[in-house]
Amino acid sequence: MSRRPYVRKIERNWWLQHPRYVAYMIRELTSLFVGLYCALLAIGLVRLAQGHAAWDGFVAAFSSPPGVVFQWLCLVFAIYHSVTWFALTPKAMPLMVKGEPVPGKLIVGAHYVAWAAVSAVVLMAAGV
Amino acid sequence: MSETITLEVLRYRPETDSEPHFQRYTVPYRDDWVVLDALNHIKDNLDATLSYRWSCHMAVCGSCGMTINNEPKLSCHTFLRDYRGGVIRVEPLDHFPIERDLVIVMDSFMEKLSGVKPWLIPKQEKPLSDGEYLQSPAELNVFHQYTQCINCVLCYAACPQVGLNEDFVGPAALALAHRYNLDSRDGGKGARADVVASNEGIWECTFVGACSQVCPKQVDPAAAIQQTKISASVDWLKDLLTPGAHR
Amino acid sequence: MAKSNKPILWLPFAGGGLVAALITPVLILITGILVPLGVIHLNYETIAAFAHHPIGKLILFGAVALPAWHAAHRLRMTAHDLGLGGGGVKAACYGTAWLVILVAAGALIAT
Amino acid sequence: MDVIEIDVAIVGAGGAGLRAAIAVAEADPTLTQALISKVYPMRSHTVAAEGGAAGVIKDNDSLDNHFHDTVSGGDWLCDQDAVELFVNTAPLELLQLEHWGCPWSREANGKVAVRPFGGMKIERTWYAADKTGFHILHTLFQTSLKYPSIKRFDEYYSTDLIVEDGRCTGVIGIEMRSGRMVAFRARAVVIATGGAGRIFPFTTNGAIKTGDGMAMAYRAGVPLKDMEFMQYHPTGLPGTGILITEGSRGEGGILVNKDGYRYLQDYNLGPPDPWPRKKAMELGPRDRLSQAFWHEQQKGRTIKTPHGDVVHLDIRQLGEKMINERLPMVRELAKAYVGVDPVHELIPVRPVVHYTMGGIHTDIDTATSLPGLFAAGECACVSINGANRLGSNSLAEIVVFGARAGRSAAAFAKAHPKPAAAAKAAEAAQANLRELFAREGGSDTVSSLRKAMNDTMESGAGIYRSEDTLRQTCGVLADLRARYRKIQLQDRSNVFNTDLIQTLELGCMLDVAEAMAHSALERKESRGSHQRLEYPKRDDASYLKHSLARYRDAGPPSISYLDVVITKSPPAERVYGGAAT
Repeated sequence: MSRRPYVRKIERNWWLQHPRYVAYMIRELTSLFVGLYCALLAIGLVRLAQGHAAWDGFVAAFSSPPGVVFQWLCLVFAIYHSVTWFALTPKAMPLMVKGEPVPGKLIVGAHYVAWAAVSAVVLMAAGV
Repeated sequence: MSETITLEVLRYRPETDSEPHFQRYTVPYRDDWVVLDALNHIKDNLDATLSYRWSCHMAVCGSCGMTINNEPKLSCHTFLRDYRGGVIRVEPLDHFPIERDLVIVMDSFMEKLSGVKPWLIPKQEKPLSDGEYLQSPAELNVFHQYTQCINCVLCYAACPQVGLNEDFVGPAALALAHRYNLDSRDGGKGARADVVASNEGIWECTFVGACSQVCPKQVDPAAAIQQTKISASVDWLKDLLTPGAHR
Repeated sequence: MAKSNKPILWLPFAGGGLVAALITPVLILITGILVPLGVIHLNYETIAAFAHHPIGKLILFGAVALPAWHAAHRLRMTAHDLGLGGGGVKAACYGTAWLVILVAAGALIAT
Repeated sequence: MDVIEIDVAIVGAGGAGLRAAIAVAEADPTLTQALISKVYPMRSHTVAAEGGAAGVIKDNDSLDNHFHDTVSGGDWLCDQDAVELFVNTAPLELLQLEHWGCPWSREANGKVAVRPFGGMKIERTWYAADKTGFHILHTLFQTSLKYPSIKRFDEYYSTDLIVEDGRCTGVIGIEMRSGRMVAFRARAVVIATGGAGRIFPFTTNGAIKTGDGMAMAYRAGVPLKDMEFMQYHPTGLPGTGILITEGSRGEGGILVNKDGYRYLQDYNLGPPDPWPRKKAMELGPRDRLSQAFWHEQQKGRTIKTPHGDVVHLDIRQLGEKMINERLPMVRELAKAYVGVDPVHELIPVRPVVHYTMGGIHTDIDTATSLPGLFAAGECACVSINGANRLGSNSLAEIVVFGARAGRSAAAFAKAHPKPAAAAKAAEAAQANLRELFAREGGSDTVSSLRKAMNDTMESGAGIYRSEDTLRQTCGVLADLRARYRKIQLQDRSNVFNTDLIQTLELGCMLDVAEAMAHSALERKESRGSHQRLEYPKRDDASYLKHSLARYRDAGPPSISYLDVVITKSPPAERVYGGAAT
């Protein structure tokens, strides 16, 4: 048999070989920061349960320069997560009205409106 | 001297080559030529031993998918004018074994395609004498986009999950299953779920979205897969709550 | 091929992704910028009162648990993308998520 | 050589071949089948058909109407028993496709929609936007997957029929991926390999349409019928030959010359208004429209471009919404390949070789003169198209006669014993291939011979032909065939050797081209798509007959004639334009 198909193995750094895979990897990496921030919140809840002094200590800790730097990093990735997540919503949840697809921009737009509303409510609740 | 353009084509002849290597060809530059025209020029005038697939030259038969400058494309729909002044690198599609030169082995795709039962499984059989199944334009619109797949497998070449797991059913096949699941005449979703909603089906997808970016027919397999994930999850929940009542 | 139970993992992942997208940035904005700058004060009484209320507990739990699960699931997938697979990675990702979730739940019950 | 024993072998997996395979499976699931194709089924050229498929389904229409349109469209060279069978069966077969999931375009009430088409008195063309062939092919292919008895042999190139004791008992092919030769020993064989448009230089046909099946049958002694009739489609894109569907005129598009004048009114197709109107102007039959172009060109009223003279197709009046809904591919193709957006601009078009009306001579049951061999689709000539096929009849033809071929082959297979070992035929085929591989010293290349063939067919056997041009073409073809016998392979490898395949295809095309040219030379009249400059009139007294070209190994084919079957429509004048409505 003269056939000898050549199999190319995918390389471990495949995600560096095209800009869209790099963008994908960054998107996936947002989860690391979302996760770390969740851990921070969980610690906060523990400190809250432990009483006034513990809570104040927690607030001081996350307001410290390292805490702030860490959270800035988290914020950048969290926003990237939001933007990419919203951008994909029309694909996952397309809407049909009267037999015509609702434009994707409208679905994405609705998510941005929701984002703004949720953020406003949280800010107000936090006392802004 | 008239203008030329250089193509770097990946060659692999299993009877003589131990591994693939690039070969350069210089062809005339024409504004309205596509990469396939350049390959045909090579085949007819420079090197008859170059092998590749093609037929319709109008982006509908799906034969001539290749990797062109790192991008999966139909070579009959990729114009030289977009690469003017540069070198065009032509390789076989990624994630498939190379049979020879630009020809890939398609067996796995053909198996995956038939695996998802891509045919109409009517909700209710009726004889031809009863005429057509009625389907409004709106009902047609729901799945029409997913009927446009030409099986060119560019999406398989673009999808890293296909590369990482050769058993992944993959974008085109899953989109086709979705096409039938959405058809108002069809009742076969449960039958297709065995493959579609298996671990090697939709759940291998991490929504990279590359499949949809390279799709020459705007089928958007990524969308089909995410929608199937949602609907499969709903079905799973229903099964959990009322076991045996569905399917 | 058997039908998969992946929805157990995927549904909270998808829900967590949406929650994280909607709420996590503003939370970080508060704790990472507004509080350190002194624009607002998160005083103990208000927060504790919120955490006492059953609805408050639910909201806080959702804001922590769902994104945590989302993160764990996605990290596991990313590890796979990078060629790191197997039970170890799976245990590390979901185990950490469970830890965060249980700690949050415990703290909220105790509050 | 490997031998595969099978009940029914089907060569070609386009619309007709797939439909035949399904018919065999439904006739008897215990019959084993080999569906053999040189490409994967979904690459077959059915995929490129755009406009639609004709079948009477609406209340304002009748089977008689479809019959008369078809017979007059074919300039009375159709066998009317075959046409009757065809128009009666077409609606059922199209409905069957609907039941298999074909995404036909719909009316608001959910029923299948129809559109007007050239030469048709009433709108009766079912369509799936402007990708009807694509949807039919994929529906058939996907449906075929559910029948376990359909065993596919994708990318097997068939070289020879096996004929023993006057019966066709199989086919020999090359597995392209390995170069291995395989003998399919079958009780019955169906050929469904499509047309031979690639014989001409400027064609809508894909690279695979090289008349392989026609040549295979022809060499096995089966006559090719009506080969002089080659359809030029009036609207191809210059340069590539990409088809712009007749549906674009069916929806209201118009053709204008360089002065913006709707020139068709000068050729017995007018008056131009009101428009759109059935069987008139731009909805005249394809032969007339392509001939009108030729005359405009002679008068210098076409537009010169680097890719030859063109006229303009104007669909702007349809508006963007309608174009996107009904003709999305036309827009996409025009934008990509000629840089024109038909929503705002005129599309340059010119006549382009499109369809082989002639083909393997079959009877109404698709049986050929060789027992055990059946043929359907464009490769066959069951004589429903006559001298000019009406647009949208061929997509209906492939399912009507594809299914019929499947059933005929299944019945034949059940009634006949397993064939004996085909050692002799296998040896001969293998020896031929070995000889080709071993050949040395040839100076011609596949591409140079192919180009010479293309050129001589266009210059000598194009829209208008004459004794002189045809004689010259016949001479050139004889020379090319002689040179072909000495051609040397440039690639002698086994794995996916496309040089080999192209060489074999060229051999097929040269044989079929010779049948075309000699059939055209002998027909001294003008009828439908066959226009002789020195015989401008139809001559029913001498030529209301099918031509039959028979292969002769050395020298040109012999041409004989066969009477046309007339049942209820005596030959009359073809009338289009004002007089037709």
